[in-house]
Amino acid sequence: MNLESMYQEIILDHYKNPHGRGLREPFDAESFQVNPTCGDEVTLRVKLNDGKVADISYEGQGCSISQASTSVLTDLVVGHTVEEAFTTMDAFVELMQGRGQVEPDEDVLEDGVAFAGVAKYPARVKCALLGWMAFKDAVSSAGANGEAS
Amino acid sequence: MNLESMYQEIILDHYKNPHGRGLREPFDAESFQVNPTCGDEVTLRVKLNDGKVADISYEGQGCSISQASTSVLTDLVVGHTVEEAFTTMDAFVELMQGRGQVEPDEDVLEDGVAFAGVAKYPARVKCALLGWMAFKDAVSSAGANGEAS
Amino acid sequence: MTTTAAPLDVAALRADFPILSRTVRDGKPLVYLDSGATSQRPTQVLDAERRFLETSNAPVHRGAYQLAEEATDAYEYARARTGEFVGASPQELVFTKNATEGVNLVAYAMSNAATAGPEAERFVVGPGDEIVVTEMEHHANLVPWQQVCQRTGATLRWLGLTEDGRLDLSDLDEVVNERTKVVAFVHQSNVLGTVNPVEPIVRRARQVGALTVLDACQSVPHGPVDFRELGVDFAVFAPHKMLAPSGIGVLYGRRELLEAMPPFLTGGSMIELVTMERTTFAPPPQRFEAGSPMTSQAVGLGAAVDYLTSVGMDRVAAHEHLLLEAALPGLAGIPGVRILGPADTTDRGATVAFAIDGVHPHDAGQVLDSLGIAVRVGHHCAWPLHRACHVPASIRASFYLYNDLSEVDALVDGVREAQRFFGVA
Amino acid sequence: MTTTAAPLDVAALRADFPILSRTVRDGKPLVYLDSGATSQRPTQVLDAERRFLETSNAPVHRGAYQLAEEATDAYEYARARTGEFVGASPQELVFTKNATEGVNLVAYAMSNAATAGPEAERFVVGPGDEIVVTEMEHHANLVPWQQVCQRTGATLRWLGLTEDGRLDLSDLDEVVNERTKVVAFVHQSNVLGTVNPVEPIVRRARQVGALTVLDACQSVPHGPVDFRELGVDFAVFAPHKMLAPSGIGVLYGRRELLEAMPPFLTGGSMIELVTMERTTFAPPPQRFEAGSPMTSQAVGLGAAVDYLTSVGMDRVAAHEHLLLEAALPGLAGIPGVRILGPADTTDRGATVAFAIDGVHPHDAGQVLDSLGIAVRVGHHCAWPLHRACHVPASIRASFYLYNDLSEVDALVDGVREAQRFFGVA
Ligand SMILES: Cc1ncc(COP(=O)(O)O)c(C=O)c1O
Ligand SMILES: Cc1ncc(COP(=O)(O)O)c(C=O)c1O
Repeated sequence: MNLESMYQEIILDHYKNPHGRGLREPFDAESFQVNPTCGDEVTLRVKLNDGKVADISYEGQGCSISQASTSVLTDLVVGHTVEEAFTTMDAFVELMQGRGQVEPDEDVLEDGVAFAGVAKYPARVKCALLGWMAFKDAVSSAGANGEAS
Repeated sequence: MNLESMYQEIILDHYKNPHGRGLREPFDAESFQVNPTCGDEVTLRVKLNDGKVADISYEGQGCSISQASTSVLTDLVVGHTVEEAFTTMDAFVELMQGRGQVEPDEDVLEDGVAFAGVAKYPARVKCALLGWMAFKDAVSSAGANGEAS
Repeated sequence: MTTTAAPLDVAALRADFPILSRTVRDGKPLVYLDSGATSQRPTQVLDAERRFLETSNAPVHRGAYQLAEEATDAYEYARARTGEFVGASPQELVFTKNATEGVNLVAYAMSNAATAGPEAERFVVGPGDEIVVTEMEHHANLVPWQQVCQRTGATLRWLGLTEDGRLDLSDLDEVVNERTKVVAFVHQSNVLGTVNPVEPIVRRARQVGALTVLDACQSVPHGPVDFRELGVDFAVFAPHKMLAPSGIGVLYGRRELLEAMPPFLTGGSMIELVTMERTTFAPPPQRFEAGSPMTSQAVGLGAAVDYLTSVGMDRVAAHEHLLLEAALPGLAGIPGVRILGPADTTDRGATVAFAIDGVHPHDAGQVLDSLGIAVRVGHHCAWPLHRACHVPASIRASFYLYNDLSEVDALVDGVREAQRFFGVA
Repeated sequence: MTTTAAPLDVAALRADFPILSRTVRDGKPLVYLDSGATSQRPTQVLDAERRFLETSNAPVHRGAYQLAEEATDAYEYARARTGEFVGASPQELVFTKNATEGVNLVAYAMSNAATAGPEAERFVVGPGDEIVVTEMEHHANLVPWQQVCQRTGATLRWLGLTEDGRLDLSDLDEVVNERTKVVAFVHQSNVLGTVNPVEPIVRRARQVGALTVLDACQSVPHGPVDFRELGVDFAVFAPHKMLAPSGIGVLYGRRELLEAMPPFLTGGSMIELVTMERTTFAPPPQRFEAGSPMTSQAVGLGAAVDYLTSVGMDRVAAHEHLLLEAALPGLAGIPGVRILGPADTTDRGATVAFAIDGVHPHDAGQVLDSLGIAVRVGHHCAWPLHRACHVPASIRASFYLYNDLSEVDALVDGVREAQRFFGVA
């Protein structure tokens, strides 16, 4: 097994220097997600503005994969419309659940393509998706909250 | 398999012409026993007198083995002291649970020795003991009832 | 009943079942007619389980190393395959230890619902509510409902039988009414062979907002069954009756119901968050699979599904129908033999229970056993049904894909021999 | 701890376990250190189960023909052998699907007792009553008790941990008091390795009339255990952790308790008399074994007991102690590694959980996996325990009779490699 195929430099960089970390105000909705097998958790807030993701802030504890993928998430969705963000999310989820059979599109996923190697390890897929599930959940609550802006 | 080793003539005779069958008065205690796997059942009454088994009467439905063994039971215990009856019962139970390895004592068990072949068929042992369990239970209730005489 | 499917090559198929070539009772070839109780397993199933244990055995859904990945994949593949087999998505199938646990799971979820919070409210039953079963249920689909009633104060009611051993639906609209919370009924009777009409019962249950629970233990092994198409809310079946290992059962539940249902067994692997004070639970099916699962048994189930699929369930059903068409008249034609259940072969599986005048079932079974023929004697876990048929017990022959017509003949001859031995013929 | 027993010939013994000779991740020899989750099975166990299925498979306690006799004998032989192994009579052992079901069985019997008639009264719990567990329980011996409390209004209390990972018994007399109905506690922690003193807890529980439930999942596989001698009222253990098949668990209950206890799962094979209106129940252990049992799995368990007995549980314990005496200082000696649980090897099993500063357990596990080393990462179904140890998760290596010292070395080297890979050493 090639450890480096999972732990690409990009992942380790995001792990060591996560983007957008910390919980910030204002926010429209917050989601707490946990991985029940290992106890990893993330609390993630979204601030929407005019149909766009204005800010994402988060706090949590977890392995390099979950931390790095949440960091990549912020790069990929902040500043984009919710619709665009969800398209990106779908692509990322598809990549992660593809068992290493899905060819990632770098134009869509940017640094997210580094997670292609993780997809070969089904037990780690949940780690990679933890932050994304929180994002999805928070956006849907924000929608329900009437997208206060 | 030798069917005749289980269904000895003596057993078939008792089955066709059971001794002491029918429920009679007076009695000190009655026991209802059932074999949960096949639904066979027996209702058995004992009348004790002066430490002796004065009468046994019974009614029930069941296979040849359970019917015949209850018939043999009445022959073996009526007229004997409760203590003697329990000694006989112990010998019969030992024979039945002996998997065909116990040599029956004809002096003690009389017609009961015919059940030696049944002991080789564990699923039928419960049939052979059904009436005896009712007897044991009824005598113990009769004891509890203060052996009204 | 499809009768156009190519007939089974039973001789070839029997070679897959090592136990069928053994002899019993001083050299008599085994005639195994008790598949209704448990089926035999083909080499393909035994091999699949062993291969798993020799190469990929590991904790499922808990480990992150290679073996654990393989084990988890094998377990979930089995769930997915089994789902396809019965028309269910994987999330709708819960692995239990047997079908009995499946019924209990639903029954307990209902009595637990009272203290399980608002989401579970639709499952609450109590005084004034009614639970409906039928008089032909296996104890597994009767006693758990009696117990729910005992725990909650609800009332048990039931549909009775017609003279010819079918469900009496004449009072369906009365028995299943606005007070009814659950209708639990058997798809194919394990004694009478009767195949019950699912559609009118489901329709009536829906009208009154009652949940339906189908006991499919005797239908899934013997022909094509699609739970989604049948429209039931829950169903259970027993893998060990369909060539798969013992120690595993399957509960089907419609997704939205499983999602709202409170847990039953609790412990590891079914949780979301645990503190000393409080626990929240995982989504289904994990919520209902507490503790270490029956891993290799699931793998064996997957292999059994593959085996049956490659034979073809249409052909299995057609073959069994052929056996039934020989067994029913064969037995009914013997003077003194009384068949329990429908006298004709429509909507009827290849399970034939009967009584012999003057020969107790236990004694008849003993004679058959001495001839190498394994049948079940007793009440077959359906005591109320026997009471309704006015017999204390019966003899039951249940056929499966590996039985052939010569075994039907052996049975019929054996019954005559029992009559002869006990002097009633 | 007997250290005089002749040492195990591990190399010879490993030959009995086919899976141990496989490789993983591009040819790395498998180093299996997750036996605390599930053990591997020797050929002797696989063969016993297969032999049974190829010759004697049939319904247990239901059939009267030869196969059924053989199957019933095999099943009950396994119960008797298992009973001897843990100091129990056969009637005191109930086969469940896993240890988790065993705990649930007792827990549900208690919440069912309220509606189960006068015999069951001693099991009733309600508001004002207390149930005591410990902070080091596996979820299997925690969540079911939380649920009893939720169902009945009783209160859950617990014994805490000392700084060095042992049970804090300083407030035993306060926590276990006149209101206590049950004290449920683990014999050996599946995370810390701590072996808890049973005697003082049982003594205190008896003083106040509380029932004791021992989680022996991590003790029975690893050394001699005698339930009668320990004096507990109930105990559970998990055959799949002791070389036996998955899909079977064991509950021990003192005879007079099982006899008075109401049933849990209901259905076939556990009844005495059934009518549509009412059911009475069989004596134990049958009362608690509803439905078709895990027949071949019980046979496999019997074979596992035979295997372990022939090795000798004293020798198993001594061997594992040897591994512990290498693993504990080996890991503790690595800078940045923190051991959870006792730092010394007294009253401690060969399970070592640890955390590595700066390397998340999942990541460490991945590095170990890449080296062929299978360990468990996460909270190991003991989340509150991890919280009490102030770590979200840990890495756990659990050893068994087939592990050797070279595997301890591989683990220690692997941990250093993980530190190197993540740049913390
Ligand atoms: C201490 C302890 N208790 C309970 C269990 C649960 O056992 P099972 O998963 O077999 O039900 C385990 C293992 O998972 C354990 O280690
Ligand atoms: C109709 C029916 N329902 C339920 C069951 C119970 O299945 P199991 O014993 O596998 O739980 C059986 C078989 O025993 C059955 O035939």
